[in-house]
Amino acid sequence: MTIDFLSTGIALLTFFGISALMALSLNLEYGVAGIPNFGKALFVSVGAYTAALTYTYLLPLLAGKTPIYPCGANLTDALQLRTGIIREAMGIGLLNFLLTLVIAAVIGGLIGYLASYPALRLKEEWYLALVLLVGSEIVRILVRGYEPIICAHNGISGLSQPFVALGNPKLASFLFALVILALVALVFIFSERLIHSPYGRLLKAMRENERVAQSLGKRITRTRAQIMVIGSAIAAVSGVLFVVNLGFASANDYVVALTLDVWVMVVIGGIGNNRGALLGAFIITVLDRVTAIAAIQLDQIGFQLEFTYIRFILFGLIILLMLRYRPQGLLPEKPLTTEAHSLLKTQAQK
Amino acid sequence: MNLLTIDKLTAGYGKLTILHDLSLKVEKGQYLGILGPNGSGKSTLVKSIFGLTDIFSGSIKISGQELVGVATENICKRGLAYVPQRQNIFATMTVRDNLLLAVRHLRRPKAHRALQDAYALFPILAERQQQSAGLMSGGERQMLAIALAWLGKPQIMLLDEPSAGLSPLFVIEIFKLLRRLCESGITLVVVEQNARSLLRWCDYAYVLREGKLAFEGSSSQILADEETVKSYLGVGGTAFSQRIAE
Amino acid sequence: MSLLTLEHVTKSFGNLRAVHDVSLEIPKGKIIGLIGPNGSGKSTLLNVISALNPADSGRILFEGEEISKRSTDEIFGLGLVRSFQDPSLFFKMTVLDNSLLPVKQQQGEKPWRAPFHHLWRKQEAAAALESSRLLEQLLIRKHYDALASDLSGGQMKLLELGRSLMGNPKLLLLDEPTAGVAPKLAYTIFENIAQMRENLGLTFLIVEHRLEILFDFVDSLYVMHMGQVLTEGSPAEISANSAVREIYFGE
Amino acid sequence: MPTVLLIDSLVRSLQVGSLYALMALGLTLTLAVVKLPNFAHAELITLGAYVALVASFWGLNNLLAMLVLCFIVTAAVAVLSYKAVYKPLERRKPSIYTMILASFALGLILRYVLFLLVDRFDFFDKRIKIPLEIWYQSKTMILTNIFFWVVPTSLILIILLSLLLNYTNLGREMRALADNRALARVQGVQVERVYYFTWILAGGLAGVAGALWGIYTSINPLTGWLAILSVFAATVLGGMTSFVGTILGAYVVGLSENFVMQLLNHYLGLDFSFKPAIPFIIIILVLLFRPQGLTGFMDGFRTRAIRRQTNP
Repeated sequence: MTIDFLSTGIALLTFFGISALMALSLNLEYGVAGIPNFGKALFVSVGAYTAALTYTYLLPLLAGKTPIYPCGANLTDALQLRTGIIREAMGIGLLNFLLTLVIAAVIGGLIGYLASYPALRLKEEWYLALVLLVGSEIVRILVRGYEPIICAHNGISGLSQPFVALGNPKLASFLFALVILALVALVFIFSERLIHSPYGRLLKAMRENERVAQSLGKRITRTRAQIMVIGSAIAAVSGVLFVVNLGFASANDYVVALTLDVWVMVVIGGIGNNRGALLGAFIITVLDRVTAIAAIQLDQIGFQLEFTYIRFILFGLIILLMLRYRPQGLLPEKPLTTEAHSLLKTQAQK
Repeated sequence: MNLLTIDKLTAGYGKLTILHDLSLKVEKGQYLGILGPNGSGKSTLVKSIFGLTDIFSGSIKISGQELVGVATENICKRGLAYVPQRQNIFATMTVRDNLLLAVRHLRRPKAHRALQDAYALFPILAERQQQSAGLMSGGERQMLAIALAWLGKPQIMLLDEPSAGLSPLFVIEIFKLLRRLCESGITLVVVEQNARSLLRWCDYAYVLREGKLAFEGSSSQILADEETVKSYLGVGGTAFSQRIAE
Repeated sequence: MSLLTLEHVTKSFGNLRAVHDVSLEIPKGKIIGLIGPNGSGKSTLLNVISALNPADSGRILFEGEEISKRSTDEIFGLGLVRSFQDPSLFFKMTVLDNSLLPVKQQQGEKPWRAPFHHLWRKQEAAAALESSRLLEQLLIRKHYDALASDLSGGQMKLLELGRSLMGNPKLLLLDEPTAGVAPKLAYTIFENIAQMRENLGLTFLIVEHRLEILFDFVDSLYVMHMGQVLTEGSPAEISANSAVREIYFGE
Repeated sequence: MPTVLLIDSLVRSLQVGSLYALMALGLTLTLAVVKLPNFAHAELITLGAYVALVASFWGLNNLLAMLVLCFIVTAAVAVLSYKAVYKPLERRKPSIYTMILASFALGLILRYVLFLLVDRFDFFDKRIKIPLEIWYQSKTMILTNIFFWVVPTSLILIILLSLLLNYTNLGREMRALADNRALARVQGVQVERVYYFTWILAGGLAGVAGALWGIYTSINPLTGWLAILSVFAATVLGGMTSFVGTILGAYVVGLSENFVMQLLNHYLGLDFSFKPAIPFIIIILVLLFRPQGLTGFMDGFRTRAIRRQTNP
């Protein structure tokens, strides 16, 4: 009954970082711009599938080898090719990883742009929520049935993170966690700056009243598309990290439950507040880890109660209680501030 | 005898106060007009009676019983009926279903008789029974809306601009119909912008301006008084009012 | 010279002809009133001009250029700004943010520039100063940091007027700028409008029910009835017109 | 294509379509009357199936009694969920997303409580214990007693509900609320009371549908969740608020998932694993290109018919 606190801590940070990216992206889309993205799992999965493809084709090319079709009879060969290169050549692994992040962000952004099209046509807003929800399920079913991306329902394994080449698992996971946290910091600063700018003002105006924003000269369609591109790119990056941390891509990881997890984070933390999104991601990750560890521990002492079930029940209760007693979240949204606000403030003080 | 008494009513929507300290009364059997220019608070007044606005202070009493605070859905039980200006019918239901909804509290034979009475009073509805109410013309819709209110057997009916958007012929028909309803013993409160055509039919009228009572009097009094006409339009001592008085 | 010209503009909703064959001209530098009973199509006409409900047929010319096919945001860009009858502020945003939103060509409104302060800082500061001056004139400067929802009804209307001006307009279409405002403040609002015409050479088309104030400020009026323009003329002519009296008082 | 497959898929379309209709009618009721897209409807379906299952394991083998029991239990849970979850939330006048999220959360709770119980008592992927009898057999088709339970029961319930909606005061009140809430209140419709009846009907129908589902296929705690988006597809096809449209929509979804899928498989070689995508594609296409659903067509027919009557 021992718990490895170091590994647990690192795992916690890793999961927190990945969740935080998802929460930040949803917070930009829904919290700030008012777009109800109930298809988050889709945009996350884009990153995962991109990673599967780059690990299959780009990685061998970078290492000067011929890529192998990853499924069917070639399964083991392809797996060995991937893991071999990553173990031996850290430089190539890192390069591939970075390129994957970039490519995923681009593809994610592209798909976000496409997904903003329904938003124009749907008059009632919750229809958009339904379309995005259903869209993410369609993609999951298609990927699960179509072999070339992740070998259909078999999935693809061996998508290791680049630092495993160091040979020290703990160090590797620590470094990986650092990379993730650095990305979180980057995205956090980016979205904070985005909110506290005229662009943030535009997004919040769009959230509140599109018609009026339009008659004040704002191109709502373009703005919606922009924010969907940004949000989806971030989500795709989180998807790469998610799948690389797991080492395994399976379409069944990107279900509605994942979308809901991200919504819980934003709702708990505070809709429209980036710090809230981080806090929400942290709370949910801790809860998640604690219930997971507790499940294992309790199982060892012969206490059989499925903790995954308890986890979902807990999440459901948390959402309901938050919506009822603190709908603004733990850290409520604050008004945005730009140069203009400080200027008028100093003017007023004179 | 006063059927409806409104005492020092201040009401509006959210932060907006539209009626200021308004008091008026409606006597039993009266055909009362509420006149005033756009934005003077006429519609707000009838909506307030039906609990569809925010009431900040004051009281509304029917036969001595307080109405403020009573939920909208319970007000018709007190003998009041309301015909809103727009969206005053159930457009996706057939005409017959609209009417049946209004008589749902009655037992079957009585309901049937009430329906026949309605068809006698509003013959056009008999023809359109099976039609979806939303597909009727403006005048027919207005007839149905009035029939819906009338079928509740109210003591007092409140109508919000029943003539709005109707052709002149239909306007006359509606006012004639209302006169007949009044003669059958129903007290009527009609909000109108079209002052002269209403004043020809009603007994007494209140003129509102900017949420306050500007003038009251019998219809002949109001029609005869140029000052009132001025105040009706809301023109105070400006050039316009002088010109209009000439 | 005519700034805005409407030629035979028609707009229907299903069977309802909300605006029917309307032609009118708004000369530059004038304050024009648009009056008529409820439901006569005044607000719809403003929606048609600002392309929120594009016209079914007819031509709309602004500074001689056809704008009937333009989108709402493009029309704003040309200098044609409208306000709404119900307060249409962004209630969960501050007064200052409301006033800054319409500023044109904001560099900081592009997502690839927004994260870098130095790219838009100067422009923002200039806009802030202009807003500050305008809010001062409209007597709501001290509330700059309050949420728009915390203003009183009259202050909301003032802010809406101020917000329209921040878009650097040539022509303002105002839909009941004094609805729900106390009489004294209503007069102030119109005085502000007259002043802006004097100082900035702006043109106004104003839908208003408070005729007693409107008549003191407008150069001429259009009267609408059942979707059509019934007549036009100076306040004196309109008040003498028997047809106008008819639709307002009944025959 | 072999006739056996053809007929089999048609029979299944009819079966599934009827059940979808029952489920979707409840969903449309809450959507139209209460204005709530209730994703937790899925769990009411599952719950109904499990109530029937447990009852059958305890020796209850009268199907009618079983269905009544299911109706009562799920209706009670639906009413309770309105009282405990949705109603308190509604007082704050929340955004529609808040309500959607709440319904997801409630569904999550119900689903995993079921998971816990099912796990504990080992009720995974079980079928309701009803003796199977073959009532009709030919070379191409076998119809069992189950078919004769599922389809006629659903049809009877659909007809009963239509009668209720069209010819009773309660039904008219529901439609009035769906049409114009303010006017309905002015007309004295007791909103709360009608809401409760709506929840009873929606919940009860979901439960019965779940139970019927469970007699011809094995069930698990995800049964309702896996069906709910197909059910939404039926509602969307019906234009979200039309009851006739919803029934038609349900059969269209049932046909596309079975009959059309069979055709696609046979002629284009499309794998059956793509089947779950069909209702989703329907939802997206309808919402994007015909948000009024099938209703427009029907209104068109009715209007024309009435015109013919009135202006000969």
